Amino acid sequence: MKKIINDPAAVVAESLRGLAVAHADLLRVRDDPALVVRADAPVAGKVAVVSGGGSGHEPLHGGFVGPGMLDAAVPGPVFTSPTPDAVQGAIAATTGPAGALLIVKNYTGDVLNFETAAELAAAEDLDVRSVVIDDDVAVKDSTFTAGRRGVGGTVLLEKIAGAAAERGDALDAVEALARKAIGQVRSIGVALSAPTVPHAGEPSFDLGPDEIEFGIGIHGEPGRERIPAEPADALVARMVEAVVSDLPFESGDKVLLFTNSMGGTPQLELYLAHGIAERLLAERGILVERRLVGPYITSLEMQGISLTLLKLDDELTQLWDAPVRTPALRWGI
Amino acid sequence: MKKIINDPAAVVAESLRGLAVAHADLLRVRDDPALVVRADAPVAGKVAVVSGGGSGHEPLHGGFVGPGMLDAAVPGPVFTSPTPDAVQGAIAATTGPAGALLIVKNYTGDVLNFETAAELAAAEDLDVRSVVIDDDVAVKDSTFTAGRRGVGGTVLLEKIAGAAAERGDALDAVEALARKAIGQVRSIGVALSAPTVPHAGEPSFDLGPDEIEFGIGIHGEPGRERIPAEPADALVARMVEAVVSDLPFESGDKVLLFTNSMGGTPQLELYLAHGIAERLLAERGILVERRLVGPYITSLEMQGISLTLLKLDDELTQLWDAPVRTPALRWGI
Amino acid sequence: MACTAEGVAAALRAAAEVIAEHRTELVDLDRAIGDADHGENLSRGFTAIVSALETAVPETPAGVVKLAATTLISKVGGAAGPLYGTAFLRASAKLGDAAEIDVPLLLDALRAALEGVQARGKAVGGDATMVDALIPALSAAEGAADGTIADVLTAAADGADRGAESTVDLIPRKGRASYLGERAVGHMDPGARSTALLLRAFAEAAR
Amino acid sequence: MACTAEGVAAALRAAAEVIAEHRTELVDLDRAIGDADHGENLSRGFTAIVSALETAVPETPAGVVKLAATTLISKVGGAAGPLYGTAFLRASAKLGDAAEIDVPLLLDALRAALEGVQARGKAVGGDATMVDALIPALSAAEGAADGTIADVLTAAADGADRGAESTVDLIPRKGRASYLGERAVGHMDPGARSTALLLRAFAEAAR
Ligand SMILES: Nc1ncnc2c1ncn2[C@@H]1O[C@H](COP(=O)(O)OP(=O)(O)O)[C@@H](O)[C@H]1O
Ligand SMILES: Nc1ncnc2c1ncn2[C@@H]1O[C@H](COP(=O)(O)OP(=O)(O)O)[C@@H](O)[C@H]1O
Ligand SMILES: [Mg+2]
Ligand SMILES: [Mg+2]
Ligand SMILES: [Mg+2]
Ligand SMILES: [Mg+2]
Repeated sequence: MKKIINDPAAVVAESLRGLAVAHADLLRVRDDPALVVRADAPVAGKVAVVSGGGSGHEPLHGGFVGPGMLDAAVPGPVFTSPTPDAVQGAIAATTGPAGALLIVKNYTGDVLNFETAAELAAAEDLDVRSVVIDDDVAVKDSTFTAGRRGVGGTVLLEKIAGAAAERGDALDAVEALARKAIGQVRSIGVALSAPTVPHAGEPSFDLGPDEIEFGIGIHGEPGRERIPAEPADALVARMVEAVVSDLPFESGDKVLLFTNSMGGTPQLELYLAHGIAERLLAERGILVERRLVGPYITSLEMQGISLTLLKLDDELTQLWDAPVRTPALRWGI
Repeated sequence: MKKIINDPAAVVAESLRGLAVAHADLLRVRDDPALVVRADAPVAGKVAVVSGGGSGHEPLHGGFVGPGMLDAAVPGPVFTSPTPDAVQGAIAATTGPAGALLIVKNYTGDVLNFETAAELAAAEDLDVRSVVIDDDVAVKDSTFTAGRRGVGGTVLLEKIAGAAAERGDALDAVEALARKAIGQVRSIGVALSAPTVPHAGEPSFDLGPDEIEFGIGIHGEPGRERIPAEPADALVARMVEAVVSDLPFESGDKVLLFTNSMGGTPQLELYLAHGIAERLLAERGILVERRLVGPYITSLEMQGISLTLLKLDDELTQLWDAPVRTPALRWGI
Repeated sequence: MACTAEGVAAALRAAAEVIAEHRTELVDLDRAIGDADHGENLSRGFTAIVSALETAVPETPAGVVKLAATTLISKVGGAAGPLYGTAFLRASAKLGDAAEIDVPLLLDALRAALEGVQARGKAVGGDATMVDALIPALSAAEGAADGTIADVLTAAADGADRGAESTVDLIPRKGRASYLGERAVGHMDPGARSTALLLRAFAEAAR
Repeated sequence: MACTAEGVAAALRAAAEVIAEHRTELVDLDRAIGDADHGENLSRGFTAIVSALETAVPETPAGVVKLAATTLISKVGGAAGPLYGTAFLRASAKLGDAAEIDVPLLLDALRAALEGVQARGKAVGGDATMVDALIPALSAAEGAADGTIADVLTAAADGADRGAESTVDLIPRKGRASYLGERAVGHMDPGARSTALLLRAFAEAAR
């Protein structure tokens, strides 16, 4: 393992120090437990939007802290959900009478730890709600699994809920919008290589020189199947089919298309894939009205991409377009 | 080689198609020769700022086309400088009586091809100037080499020259500012792994499991020396020393610190390195007043980082802060 | 060793050593079917327990177990943190203010631990989780109820070993390994393995 | 084959085949000390020359060589594009309106090509570039001035081969390989190798 780190156990804390100094205008970092909090938190009268999860998916979540998006992010150790007291700390730092919305990705660890934190907050008479995002179509949603994972849709959800909170929506409304967005977003990911977790020191899985993991999760957990490498046209078509057929998205639907790099994909390939996805959606009569292309929810240095489709209506489009100012997403301000 | 591509020969064209459809509000892509041109070009009365070079360094240069930065980018094949007629096409699409500034990275191919284009433009009575950026301290600048390479400083230069042109500076002034910036910017890069050029199909160099290439170029050309892997503190200290001692940057100097990912570096590591660099600069009394952290000038999927320091004065700071709206850099609008 | 507060503390210290020794093994098991952090998570948690016990050892066994529970909850994270945390928390509640744990109390605590894990994680036997180590551990412990504390814990550890072994052939239905479906067959569940390691460490400490 | 416009076109087509055959070799040479594109660049350029000649073969040798020059300049890019482009452009200027190239004209053209490369790229002999193939190629050609066109080109190709071989031991001072300094020693310069391949292809075509 070759990495630009000192001690594997200190990676998250040291990286957060860099984030803090690079974006002191937007956020503050607290130690032990680690938290990333909006510089002007708590914002009076505003619903707090809080998310978090294991580290290694940057810019998710700390890179989305700032006006128009998250009030706080709770970074756990690499690929490990943070603990309830860390989540509680984020709630305490951001939440007033308007309450808070917790955005939780559907992984057993995240759900259990955020659940506990929400219980503890309720005991302190704070109005804290949770939504669980599970947009990954790679996993069968059945009683035989832990349910679908939360992946690319999380980024869009954080933007939309953050915009709703920023414009002054009450907690009921922010929660309802978040649930609507969760109902209308679907994702699929593929991996060409495995990430290496610093404390593990070895790639998280072995992939042959001509193999692609189809339906990868953001922790390098395998998905649907291992397929032979194939040209981009075929691979992206397979991904589009998986996502579109799931909701399903239909001709005439207006959508946001989010083409995400898993971390190690050259931007040249990312835009190439994005162009193919746009063409395939156009062929199906699906109208791409907004797009996001870049590394926004990653799995360390993993090579691969994910595609996320969010069905838009006027309100979601307006919330997407609303000003945002965070380290990783910025427009309008 | 596993890549999300169809045909190696079509990678650049297909990727540009994705860029065009993702950012139709900002830019247009033309084919054969490939060009990325500001959507509202030519902007009447404005000096055109044009850059380009081999592809594979995205978002450089096409991702910097838009208000406040480049009027056009000329993408060559992967790692291969574009031809004079492509550069000429970019000049023709953007340049009026106010003239154009060509930003050229110091590589033999780029210099020769842009030089030829500038001669051809002069023959058509266009006022076209070139500046050559050579900020890479890894290479000895002597008659025994092709001179220093243009690397990370290019991003900062394009922003500064673009801002000067956008606010209405005349060509003389834009050129002078560009030359000033070139004089005050220095960079160094390291690689932990090699990029794989699509048409080559194999990594551009072989690096042992415990080796780091110190002073790497952005095409995977080797630099100063191959060193054993070392902790981030030591590696970043070595990089800071190389850059600071070159200009030299001195206690009391105000600087912009640009911590760049070469493409495949996890953001967790990138911010970790950035934090160390800030600390080391503070220890030297160098004042980091602006910063940029992210993958802005890359070498496909190469793992590694570069550090760039630009000495600031009020005017450069103001130009850096000026609004910019491009696919990869955006603020203030 | 008597099952006083100090005895329980000693057992936890012994467990911390065992977890540290098996850190890589647990990471590798998790790498195969999960996300390569189980050993790291637990060793972070048990290291913290040892530090907490250095500051002060609570007066009752229940106090010590509760300290372990809250430390695991606040240091481990992931799925294992809340699950083990709940197990220890429920066990400590059973222990009341007893100065020493006897066999009936131990069995009550083990039962409470299993119930706690199942209440939180909703896994049943056969889902290929730590529950598959805890169920046979409990029934083996109950079968050894005539013996000493050490006999009961040894039986529990033996049961947990068999249970962990049984997860190799199961299709996981809970936690991260469930995404793998049939591709997880042939791999031992890391949490079941760590449960067996912990019970073995407790049994050895009780000798 | 007579050195008419058609003969020159045939030589260029033959060169295109040789470059295509050696594409990987040239990429690999460039991968070792540059950026792994020289073979790709030249094969793109010569493929374009062949296409251009399919549309129409200019009437004079000078016209054909000029078409090659402009095609290389507009298709190759990198360092090699302008350098080879300039070489062909200067050569074509020397050829004037001759209907057929004879030996003195060929030598003039070769001289002009070398001068053009040196004017553009500022490399001298010993810098480990294509110039190190062109210099011995020219002097060998001059030494064979009594022979046929084929003899002259064969001598040039032999000289270029020796020159390319000589770059293995040199420390590069121009182009991308110069960044490597002493670490480039032991590797042949890709541009010197492609020069030798082109001259050999022309020599074979002239038989
Ligand atoms: N719902 C559940 N019920 C019981 N045990 C579970 C459940 N989900 C996961 N586990 C256990 O947790 C272990 C994984 O723990 P760990 O790797 O630390 O957390 P994570 O899966 O969040 O990375 C699994 O091996 C399994 O034994
Ligand atoms: N200044 C120069 N003068 C002469 N030849 C040069 C010079 N610079 C580079 N070359 C030649 O160009 C070759 C590299 O061509 P190519 O790989 O196509 O371009 P690039 O170096 O831009 O990638 C080198 O092997 C060398 O022979
Ligand atoms: Mg985990
Ligand atoms: Mg090149
Ligand atoms: Mg795990
Ligand atoms: Mg080259």
